[in-house]
Amino acid sequence: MCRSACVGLRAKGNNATADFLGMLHMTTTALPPPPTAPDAPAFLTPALDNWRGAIAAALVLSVIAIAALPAAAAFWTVGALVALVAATFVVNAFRRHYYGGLLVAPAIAMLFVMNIFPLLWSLGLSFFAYQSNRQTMKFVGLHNYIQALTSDIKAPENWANLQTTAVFVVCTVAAQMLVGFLLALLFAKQFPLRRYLLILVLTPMMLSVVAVGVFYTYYYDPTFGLVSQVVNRMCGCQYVLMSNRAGAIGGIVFADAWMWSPFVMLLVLAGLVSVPKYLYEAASIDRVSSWRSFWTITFPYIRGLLMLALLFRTIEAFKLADLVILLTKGGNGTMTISYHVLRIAQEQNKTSEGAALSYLLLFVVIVLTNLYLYVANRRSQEA
Amino acid sequence: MSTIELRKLTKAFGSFVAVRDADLSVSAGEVVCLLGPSGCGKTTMLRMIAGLERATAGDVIIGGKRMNELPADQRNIAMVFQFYALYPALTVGQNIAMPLHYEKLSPADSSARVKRVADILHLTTVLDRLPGQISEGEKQRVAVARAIVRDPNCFLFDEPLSRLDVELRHTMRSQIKEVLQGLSKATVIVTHDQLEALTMADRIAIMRDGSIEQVSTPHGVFARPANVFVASFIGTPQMNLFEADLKASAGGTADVTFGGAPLRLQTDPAVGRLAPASKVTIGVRPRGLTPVSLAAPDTITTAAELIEPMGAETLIHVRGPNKSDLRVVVPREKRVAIGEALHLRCDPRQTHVFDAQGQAVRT
Amino acid sequence: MKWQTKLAATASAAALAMTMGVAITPASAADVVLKMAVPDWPPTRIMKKFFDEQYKAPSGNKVILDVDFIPWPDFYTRVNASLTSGEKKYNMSVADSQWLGAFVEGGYFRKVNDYIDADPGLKATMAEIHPAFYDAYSTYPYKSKNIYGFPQFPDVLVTYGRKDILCNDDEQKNFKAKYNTKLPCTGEEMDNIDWTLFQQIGEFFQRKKGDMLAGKPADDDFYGIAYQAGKGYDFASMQINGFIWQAGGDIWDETKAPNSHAEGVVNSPAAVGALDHYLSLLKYMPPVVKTGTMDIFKSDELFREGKVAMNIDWIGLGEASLDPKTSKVSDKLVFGMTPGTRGADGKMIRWNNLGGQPFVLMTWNTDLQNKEGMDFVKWWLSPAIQNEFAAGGGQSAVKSVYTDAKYNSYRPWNRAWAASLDWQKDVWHVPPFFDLLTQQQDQFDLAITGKQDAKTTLNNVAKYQENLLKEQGLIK
Amino acid sequence: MADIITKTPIWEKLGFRKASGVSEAGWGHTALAAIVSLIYFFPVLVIIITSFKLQTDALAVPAKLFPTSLFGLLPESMTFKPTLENFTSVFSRAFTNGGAVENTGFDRFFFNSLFIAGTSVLLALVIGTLAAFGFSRYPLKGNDTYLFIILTTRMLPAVVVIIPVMLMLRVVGLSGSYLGIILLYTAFNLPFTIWMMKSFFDELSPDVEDAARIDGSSDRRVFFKICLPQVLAGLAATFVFGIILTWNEFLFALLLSSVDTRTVPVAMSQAVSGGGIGVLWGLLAAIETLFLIPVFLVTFFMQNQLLRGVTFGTVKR
Repeated sequence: MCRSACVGLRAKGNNATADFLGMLHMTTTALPPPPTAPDAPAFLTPALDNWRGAIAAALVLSVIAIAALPAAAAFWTVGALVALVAATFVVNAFRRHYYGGLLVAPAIAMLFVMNIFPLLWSLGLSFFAYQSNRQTMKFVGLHNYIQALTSDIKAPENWANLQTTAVFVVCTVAAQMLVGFLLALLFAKQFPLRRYLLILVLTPMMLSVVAVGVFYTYYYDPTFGLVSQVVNRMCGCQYVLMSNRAGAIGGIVFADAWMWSPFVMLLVLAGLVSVPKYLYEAASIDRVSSWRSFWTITFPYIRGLLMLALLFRTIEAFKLADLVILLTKGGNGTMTISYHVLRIAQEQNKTSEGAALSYLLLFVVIVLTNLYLYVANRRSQEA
Repeated sequence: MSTIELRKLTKAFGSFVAVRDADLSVSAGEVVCLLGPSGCGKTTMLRMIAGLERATAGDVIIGGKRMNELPADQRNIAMVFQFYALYPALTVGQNIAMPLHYEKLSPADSSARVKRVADILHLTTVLDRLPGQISEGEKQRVAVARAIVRDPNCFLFDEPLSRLDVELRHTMRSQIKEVLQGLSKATVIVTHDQLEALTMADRIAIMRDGSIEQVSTPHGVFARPANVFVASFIGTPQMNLFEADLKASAGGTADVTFGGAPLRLQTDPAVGRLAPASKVTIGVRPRGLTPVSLAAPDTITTAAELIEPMGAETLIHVRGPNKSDLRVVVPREKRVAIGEALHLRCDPRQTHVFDAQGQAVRT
Repeated sequence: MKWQTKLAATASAAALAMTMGVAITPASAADVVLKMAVPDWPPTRIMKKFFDEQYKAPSGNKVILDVDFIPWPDFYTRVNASLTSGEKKYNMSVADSQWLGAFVEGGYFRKVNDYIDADPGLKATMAEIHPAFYDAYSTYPYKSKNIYGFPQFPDVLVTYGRKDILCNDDEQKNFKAKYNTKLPCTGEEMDNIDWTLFQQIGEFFQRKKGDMLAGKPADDDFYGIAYQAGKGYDFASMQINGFIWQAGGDIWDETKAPNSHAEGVVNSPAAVGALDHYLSLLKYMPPVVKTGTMDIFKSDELFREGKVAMNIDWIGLGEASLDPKTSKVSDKLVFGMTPGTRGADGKMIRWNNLGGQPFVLMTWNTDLQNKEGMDFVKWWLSPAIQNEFAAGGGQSAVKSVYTDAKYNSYRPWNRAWAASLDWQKDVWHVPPFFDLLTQQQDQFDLAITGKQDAKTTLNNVAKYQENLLKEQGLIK
Repeated sequence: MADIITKTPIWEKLGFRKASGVSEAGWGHTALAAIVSLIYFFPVLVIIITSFKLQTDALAVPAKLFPTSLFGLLPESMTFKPTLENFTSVFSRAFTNGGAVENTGFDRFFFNSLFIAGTSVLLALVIGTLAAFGFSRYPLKGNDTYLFIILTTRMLPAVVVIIPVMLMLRVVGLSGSYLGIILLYTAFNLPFTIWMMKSFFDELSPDVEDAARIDGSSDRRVFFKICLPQVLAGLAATFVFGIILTWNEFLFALLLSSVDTRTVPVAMSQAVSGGGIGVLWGLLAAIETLFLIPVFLVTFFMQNQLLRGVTFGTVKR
């Protein structure tokens, strides 16, 4: 029984991703190896579980189909071949008792069809000059990427939008983490009516983004808005929140943080209530100060969740576009890179350019995520 | 001054009373075990002493000071939890050092203290490991180490040995006892294992349904149980208890009817104060019954039903009058066949009479 | 077995429901279905209603107009995605006039010259459409002979006014005293407003809460004028174009491509002056203008809530002002043409950007669908239906309809309608229309929120347009 | 042997002193939490209040926040007369000035939202639970890397995948159908479903399963009879979490739904544009209020399971 040893070994690996997951205490339970199975069929045997053969055959046939058949027929042919290969995998797994593979297969298939395949498609598209409203396509290699990074018209705009996005990411994630954390502390006790008050705080994230955006324009409106009315009453002046960049960013950050702090709160609270009570009792007997007991007992319990919340919210913050569209239309220096991509790919139909920019953005996100995982992991190993 | 005194301590959770009017005092250097079946309120009582629960009524006095209102961290006590409550994110060494932060020792002093208790408890080799990486026995010792690393008013142990296997339990028992003897602090240990209580305690408080039934030395609770509950709870094999009608009693001799058959017993003279014809419960330890060859007025006539060799001795289950089950322990040499008639004589020193209310009748 | 049974039951129920969803009852073989994407608002709702109640296909086929009412904010996104993904879902669609190029070049919108040539009646109807709208809605390239679209809801900008404020005796007297001009009060007087007078009205009616307004203390801050100055879609451009044309400047002229340029035209001194003029009026408008979000809806909302005396907006938004449920000023309305620029000779120079939407047919329709579609167009543009449409709150660009005397009685703003038609122009229809527009809107927004001056703004716009148009091969 | 004992949370099995850091607090804390919660809830409250207002009341300055004057306690300018008109307008109203009252289709849209969100979350739960069990009990080489890749599928802006997805659905004839959008949402929900459910399976004591196997249970029986019943709370938590995230999805719903399969967030724009005249505040608020009710109730009744479930396996219990 090597369970904890296995986990320990893996957690000491160098791969940051695996370490992160190890840090999250993702334990895996190994089963004894399955009973002996029939040997795999030889490469050239036409058996239904000969997946190697199937892949080779499918590759060859696909290339022929794409070259020879009209687009629609080729699509179906390739689709059928992919299905065949998948079928051989399943049959193979079944015959050799790879239950893990069988269990995971539907999910992988679903993700492949609905997520990974479209992603690869648009990755391919990013190497072409293609505008979706004009049905011509030309291979241009890295042109779209180079343009996005060096063109003297596009590059500065992309760079400025990325900087604005960075401001949003930092502000809104910081605000969400802080507010979510404080709210979680508030609710990490058992008190009368807790159930009813907690749901009130959770409500904002259940609202539709459209309604939130539209209603925040109403709250911020200089004439009709509640915020302006209150401030006008207090200062006797004309208060226009969104009239400058700081105000506009602040307004959007406030709305976004208001909506998503409950998400952070939910995760942190889940961590807080799972700290065993007897640890706090031991700490109070040992006369540990509350500050110290927070860092030595509470924090280790919620650290994984805080990081997860940070990761989720950072990814989402990079995608921030809807509230910007609804509140400022990107005006007053609030244009984010995601909204920019949306405009390019959706409004202006520059599909391949949008795809290229998206992949550059994905690259930034992945680099940042891995950097963050690396740092998080280092910290967790030190502790 | 390291003493604990409880006065009329009561704890109620809603309508359920977990501890009722408990009186107990533990003097410096004394080890008192709270012993009782599950749910008898012993852990609640310990948590009230620790300050983890607030008493509904009564007083907790530690070191001569009333502590009712003080939270746990201001009572200056040390406690070992049932599940050890080791801080999972800290190493063994950091765990042990945790209570020392309050005393603001220099790092050198602090590590010296940790080193010393680690030596005592043989933990030196695991100081850098995390609690998840050490064995149960080591965890137990870490928990004890964390308690003794400082100089508290008193020690509290909550079922300290319950998660260890039999062998480990045995060694830990003596280790803990050894450690405690050198400290001269008031110590309270909660346990449901009478062997643990009998071996470790200076005195034992036996609890049932929230009340303390008897407080006495290990010898006291065994030899002079205060009531039927204590008599039945302490001692293995369990004491034989049977109901009888008292006919007459005078000068340490009592005539009773047990299942229709008359029986003459040597008892405590105090039995004479009981009204004649009252119901009593007679308790005789299994080792206090001796088979004799002939029936006599002072013997009980029974038949052997089940024989369990226990090594040095043999436990025999016998069928007595009125279909009662009795247990007899005889020396190994004594051979008994199943179905054989046995005439049992009661050893007066191991015979107890309890009145109709279950209280022992003694001078 | 309990678990598995439940699972199987749930799965089969879900599958059944899905199959039902997939099998949306198809029309029977003899029917012709025209699937049409339209924005969800009264003009299209009325069209659908008329069709269902009155339309009988001359061919005798049973024609079903299957209308997908899409809320305005998502209309473009939805239609664009549907077209460009190759979904081929719609047979007809309402489009903005500017979208023509973008979707004609990609082969989505069908050229309908063949059908029109084959039908003299329809040809005559087309000739009846006011040339400004015919050019903007039907032709691509702009003002060429290729016909693609037909007016669904033709629209122009008009000035909305508050009678109770403008005609108040005190206000009239004070205005006269201050500017030595009559404060316009009737529709005819409003027709004659130039930008100078418009500015004076803006300056005159800046009232704080509690100041006297039309003989009563104002219950909230009050402003004289408003027009669109929003960053969204085309909101600022539609107004600024009018200013530029009136000042003798121009936007990039697609009809003269490939020899026309953006550089030197878009940022000509006249254009810069016009933009400056436009910006100079913003300070008299409600404070929301400072945020760059005062679009046509916001200024209309402010007007309906009684916060401004005069608002320049599309006729298409007018119905809400008339409805007491959505308007506090429903009984105090007066309408006039939009302001012009007074030339040196004292004559008014007028230009404006037209609005509204055409509708088009798609290239993948069957011949039968196209034929039924064209019959539907012919019916729609027939004077009787156009009259009924106008009476129900629509507008008509068909001459025999809008010149009819009863036309003006349909709605209070119709008086200003026919008079405005002759001086309407449209923005670009070229395929990269959205590139041109978004960049220009971004730049205008910077100017409106006070981050850069008019000259920089138009220089940036010109530079970008010149570059883009060259890149796309539209100019040399 | 020792480490097996460490992994078994005895206190939970014994059923007493449950692992819980929740300490007791009194009414004083309730008061504090109530103040904070109400301030936090205030913007939602305004939306709910607005749903009872007519358009002109909704935009009144100063804002009218109270539906009653409390027997003359509040000035007239701060009160409005509540009306249910917005709620009836959600389902049927006249689209043209003075026109006939028509069905808005919102009954269908609400059904669509419920059906699509419910089905796709359940489907993701079925597929995701199987996969989570696979990942948990039959770890592959580089297991964690696969899990991470699954998570990264949510990092890209949605706009990148939408065009290929639309094309694909059109090719297989599913565009605008329930099945198409449900499959997409299922894929959308799968990553965190797998993550959450895996954490629950990881938490289970393997001893019980081993015992069941020794007693002769098949793998399938172990899964259905031993494992699933133990993670019911986890299934509930994952369900609620999925519902919260799916309920409001906008972009995919906009582009993939037809008239018959349109969901409420998309149809909500009816009130945002108000038929081309700008926002109909009362109507929008009424739609949002109605739209909030189902997910609010689900979350309310399952909040304890939700709190237990969203730890994503980061906390050892």
